[in-house]
Amino acid sequence: MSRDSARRDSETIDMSENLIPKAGGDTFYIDAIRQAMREEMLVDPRVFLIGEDVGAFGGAFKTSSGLIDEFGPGRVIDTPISEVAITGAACGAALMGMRPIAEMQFINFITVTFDMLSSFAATSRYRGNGGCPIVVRGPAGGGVRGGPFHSGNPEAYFFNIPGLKIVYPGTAYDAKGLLKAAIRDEDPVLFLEHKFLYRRVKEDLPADDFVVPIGKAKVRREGRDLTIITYGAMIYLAEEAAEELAKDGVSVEVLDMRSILPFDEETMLESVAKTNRAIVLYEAPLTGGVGAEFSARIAEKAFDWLDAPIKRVASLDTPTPYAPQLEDFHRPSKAKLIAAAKELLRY
Amino acid sequence: MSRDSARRDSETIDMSENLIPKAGGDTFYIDAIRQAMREEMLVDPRVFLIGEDVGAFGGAFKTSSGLIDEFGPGRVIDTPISEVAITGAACGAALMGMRPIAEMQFINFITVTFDMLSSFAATSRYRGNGGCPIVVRGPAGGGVRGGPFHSGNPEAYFFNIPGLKIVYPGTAYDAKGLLKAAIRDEDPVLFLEHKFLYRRVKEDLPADDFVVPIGKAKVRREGRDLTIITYGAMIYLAEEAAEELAKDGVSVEVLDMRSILPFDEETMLESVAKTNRAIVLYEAPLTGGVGAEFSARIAEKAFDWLDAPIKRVASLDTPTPYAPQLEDFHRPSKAKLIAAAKELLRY
Amino acid sequence: MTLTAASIEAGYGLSRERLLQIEYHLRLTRSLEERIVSLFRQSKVIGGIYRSLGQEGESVACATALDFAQGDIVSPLIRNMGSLLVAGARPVEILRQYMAKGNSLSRGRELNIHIKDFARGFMGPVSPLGAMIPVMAGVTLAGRMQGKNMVGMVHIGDGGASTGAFAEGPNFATVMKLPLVIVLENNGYAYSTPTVKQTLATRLADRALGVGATGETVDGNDVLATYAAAKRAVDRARGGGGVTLLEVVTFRMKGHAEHDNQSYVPKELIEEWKQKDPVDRYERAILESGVATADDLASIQASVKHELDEAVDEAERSLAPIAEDAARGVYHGDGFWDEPR
Amino acid sequence: MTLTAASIEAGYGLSRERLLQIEYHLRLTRSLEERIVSLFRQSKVIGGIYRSLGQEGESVACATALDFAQGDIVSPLIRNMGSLLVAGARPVEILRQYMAKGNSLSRGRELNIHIKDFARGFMGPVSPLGAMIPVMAGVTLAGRMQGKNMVGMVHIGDGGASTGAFAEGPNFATVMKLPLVIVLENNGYAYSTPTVKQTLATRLADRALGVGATGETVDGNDVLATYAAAKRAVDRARGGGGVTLLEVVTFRMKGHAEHDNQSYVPKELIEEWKQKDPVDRYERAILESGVATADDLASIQASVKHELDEAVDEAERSLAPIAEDAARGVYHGDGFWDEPR
Ligand SMILES: Cc1ncc(C[n+]2csc(CCOP(=O)(O)OP(=O)(O)O)c2C)c(N)n1
Ligand SMILES: Cc1ncc(C[n+]2csc(CCOP(=O)(O)OP(=O)(O)O)c2C)c(N)n1
Ligand SMILES: [Mg+2]
Ligand SMILES: [Mg+2]
Repeated sequence: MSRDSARRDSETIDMSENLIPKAGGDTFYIDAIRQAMREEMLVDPRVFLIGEDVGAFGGAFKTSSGLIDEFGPGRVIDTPISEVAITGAACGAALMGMRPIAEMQFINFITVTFDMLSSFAATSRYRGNGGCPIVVRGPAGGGVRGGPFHSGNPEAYFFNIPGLKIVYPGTAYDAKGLLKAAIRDEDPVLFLEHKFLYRRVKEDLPADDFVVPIGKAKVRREGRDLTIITYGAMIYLAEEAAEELAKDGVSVEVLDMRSILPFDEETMLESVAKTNRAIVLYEAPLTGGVGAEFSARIAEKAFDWLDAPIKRVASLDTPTPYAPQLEDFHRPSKAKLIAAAKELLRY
Repeated sequence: MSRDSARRDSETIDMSENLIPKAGGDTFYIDAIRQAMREEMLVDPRVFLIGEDVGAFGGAFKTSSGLIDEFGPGRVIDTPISEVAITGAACGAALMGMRPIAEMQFINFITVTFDMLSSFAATSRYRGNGGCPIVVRGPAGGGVRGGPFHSGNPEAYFFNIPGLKIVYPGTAYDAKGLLKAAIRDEDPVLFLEHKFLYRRVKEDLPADDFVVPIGKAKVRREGRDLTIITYGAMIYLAEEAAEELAKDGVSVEVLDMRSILPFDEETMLESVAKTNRAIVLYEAPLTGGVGAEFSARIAEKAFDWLDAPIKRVASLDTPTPYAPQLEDFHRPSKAKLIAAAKELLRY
Repeated sequence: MTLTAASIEAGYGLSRERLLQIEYHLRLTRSLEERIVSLFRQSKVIGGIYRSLGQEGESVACATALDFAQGDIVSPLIRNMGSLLVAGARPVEILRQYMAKGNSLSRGRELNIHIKDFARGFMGPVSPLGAMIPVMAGVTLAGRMQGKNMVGMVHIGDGGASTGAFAEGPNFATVMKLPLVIVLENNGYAYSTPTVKQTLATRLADRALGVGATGETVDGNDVLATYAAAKRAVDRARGGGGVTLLEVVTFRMKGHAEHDNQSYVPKELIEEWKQKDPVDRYERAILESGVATADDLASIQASVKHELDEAVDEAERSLAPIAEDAARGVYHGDGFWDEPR
Repeated sequence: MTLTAASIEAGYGLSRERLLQIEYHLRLTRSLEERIVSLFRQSKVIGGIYRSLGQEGESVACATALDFAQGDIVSPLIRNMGSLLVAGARPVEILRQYMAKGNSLSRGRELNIHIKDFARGFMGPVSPLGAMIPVMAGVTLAGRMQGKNMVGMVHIGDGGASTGAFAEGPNFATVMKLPLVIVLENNGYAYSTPTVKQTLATRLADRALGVGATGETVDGNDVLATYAAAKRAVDRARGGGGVTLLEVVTFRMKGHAEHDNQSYVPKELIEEWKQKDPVDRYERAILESGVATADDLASIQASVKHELDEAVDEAERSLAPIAEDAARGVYHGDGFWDEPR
């Protein structure tokens, strides 16, 4: 996936760029990730980065650009193409007290090391083998014409595996704050970064150290009539829809979950208790997506507050197709979201 | 896991044996699986079995016992310990028109080949690479004191991967009928067999060829007040609870989903429309289990029929612990199920 | 030793006609890629381009050693466009893939050379490196079960050879004595990673030893030598001699993909390998041996140009996929793949 | 050549004391397993038993080559109980695991030798075979980063060596020049699968070649030879010489697990290997060389018996875990692992 071609295709994506903060902001999402790694490596000698081409090349997306100059090849470690070994070595090092960050060149290839993460990393503490504080991060998400193997949203694959944590930030601030929290966390964290956002969202970040706690959602927009519960790049789609619905006098609350495992049930339920209507929006295919769990929790714990069914808007139940026309149809769209909202509001 | 020890521990399991049909029945669940393989191999020369120790040894659980004598080592193929190669080779053979059955010695080790199944098998047809009709089967499920790595219920890991099918039978009849359907299916099917049931459930099976269609649920017990939606070994727990609740005059419907992907949304919604109350019961950990999807579908599509929240009863969000005391506490129990039912009925 | 047409025929079993065929495939590969680059610059290609410049020789030579009429199947990697062309994929089919057209073999769902047609004898890869080795083991296993006399050939890079999926394949295929040829392309780099940082092995073919397969290393930029080694491996496979791991030593003359200027590759190395260009070397060989004249080469290039002009036209005229089709063809039974496109 | 205490000291660098220590660990391993079998028959053991009968020699010899005081860490497989005992795991700790007691190191959550204590230098495996090779690569990587002079040792079977996880490990560790010793136990079988059906490689140590590591094969039932080979590998690792793949040739004298009567193993093979029993051979060696007397051996056995009597008592007296604890200790922060048990 060349960055240029990703950029070129951006116009066709149903996620209007105007909602994305640009003016004034000076830190791109991707740079926020690099900053988080750099700052943590500066203050904590236990932190290191390991992965394919992360060293002198700075990573396929240049996420770790420059880090090797500052920290040397001993802490920014290029590896063979061996995802099992990369994550396995990260686990071993973590048990020894280090704080490894393992990069997947594309997050899709995390499937190669599914066993290491599910059998070893996730169970380590529970089995008495000690905490295994690794971070596994890599570019996720579609909308970049990456086709079936470079557009993945694998969060649901790992969602039924107790012992792991999963975060999926949608803003530069959250990317930095959650990555710092992940690196400092005592447990294994999958950090999904949305490649579409890498160089498309930016904002001013505080100069001081900050973290975004894992497990805390964020109300991005307050509303009274309906809550859209989402995360990752979909927050922009939700805001866009909210904006449009506002023109019709509909007040939509947009909740960015940010953390998926654990997730902020409380804030989610509170929001639904207020708006009485919920749409769960996510970029992965519908069936078996993590949004199903959000919906199930609401159906169990906020039932009394519900004035309408809980809707979900997600991608089609297919692999991610390559052609722009197909991918756009495959993905959640503003139109689908607004249609779902209107249906609920009529209810 | 020795068979003996599994048997020995059965008393401590919260799944009373008396509900399991014994008298009269002459085909154990495990034998139903062998029969399905044998019969399909007899009528279809494209069908073959491949896996570790499946040949002369007949498999770790003796599921394929005798097959090599009948079909020879050319169709009952022992392999090195290479799950990626086993499933990958199955995929390649399937593309060539064969109908491979790949055995995982324990279903847990399917995690090793997660990439082959998610990236290759699941996407093959959609990508224009041709249908990939493999069956991947292996012993799943807990209650046998298998500990963290021999008790897995991995269905949710694969549930957000369009292109795969997943079935999880709870009876000898369904095991045979679904396995035959899986072998004849034009798409890749994960066939999860519950090792606790292998030699514990048996029934009389029709002498004639039959299949259980993938995607069709079965109402195991009719009821009016509440539906328990479940699958796999949990059907017995559901029936046991239903039996007990019946003593209090509560009429519980027990729905065995049998197929997980695709699943029988229609029958599920119909049942809920009738009973107006639903509990989703499954053996995997709660968060991110496939039951979340069932719940989400009901919350979206049967909302009007619901008189109470949708409850879920599942295992704790932990790996499967080894000690009987711990495993029993970890698993769904009749007590938890009845408590959930009573809560809903009071609603 | 000076080559002559007769000595080549005797030594390699390649007739003049087949030698010119090789030349045609070399030129077709190189030129088709150049066309793709120019379409990319015009924003007509979706996604990235992964060049095989300087490696066309091994792709073409290895695939030429197969006998597609016997049902042989090759599974190329991204830099083996040449194998596909030898197997009979048409340039327009590859162009439609790159341009994500609705009538491409994958109907716009897949990238570049991720295409399959067993009738012609090829299957493109999935992206996760290494996966195709087990898959091709299964293809050859099925072939044997079906009584076919086919051979499988599968490509992997110096980088991809570090994956576990790769590693399981050769052992599995070897112990089952499958008719499989694994071509391990050592082209010096895996993305930015030089082979010396990929492995300390000095000869990648030595991995064969550890699984009991046959290992051989050949100069992948020497088309005739590569053909000969591949032919030995194919014959061995077809004769029941099992798996060969054939290391072809070559060099990736471009960056990993179009956007990568390969700043991490020493200039001298590029210069050095430019001198070893497989197409140049091959052309010199067939000219000097009297197999072909300068006119022959010019006429091959002219016909390649003509063919590609037409292919580009045809590809450009092809329509984009229909959006709604994205929902179809995941499972059997909705008729999607039976409909013409 | 007849061995003498002095020749052993000179040749192997093993003092009489350490030689008797080896004998003690051999007997402790064998006897502890026998106790576990008898507890199993009394239904006091949960789950299966995986015997190392006939393989105790290599476990004990290899672990003895480590220097736990320097921070060395061994990662045994299921049939390497001996390694654990050498590293300092106490028999009662292993018994509590087998009996799923609440005060076992895993607090009843894990099986048999799946226990870890880096302070003493051991980490049991996870069940998926091969996984521990990459993990131990990471352990040694961290050791080097932390400026430790430690060595890692990890065990894998002839069967487990066919996994992709295994394969990635040696290449990765070798190219990073990590101080890792990989002990590949070729014990003839993987469950019911004989090594000849696992791989066509005639010497498993040859896998080292393909990744640039050092490979060596040794008679795993010759305790002194195995010790010497392991010591060379450990010294090489500590000296910066990188990874060794040490193939120890031995034989699994029992079935895969207790319920498996290994009917698939030719009787003669078992008879043949019985003659090569590592404990017998070792005891003959230390008796004949004058290192030990029959009385020494008897007294070692007596003290092993005594130790195990007490360990079994202690394990039997240990309580089962508290059911509610099943919910705890998945993540950091709930205090579970800080509470005493
Ligand atoms: C399992 C896996 N990990 C990472 C990648 C990302 N990736 C794509 S190509 C590539 C480099 C491949 O190098 P090599 O195998 O030497 O082939 P070459 O590009 O030199 O032809 C990488 C790392 C991948 N496709 N699959
Ligand atoms: C990835 C994986 N596949 C399958 C198994 C099931 N299994 C457990 S032990 C075993 C045989 C192991 O043989 P080997 O590695 O030779 O060790 P040995 O039992 O001889 O000590 C198998 C197949 C497993 N644990 N992990
Ligand atoms: Mg390369
Ligand atoms: Mg073995």
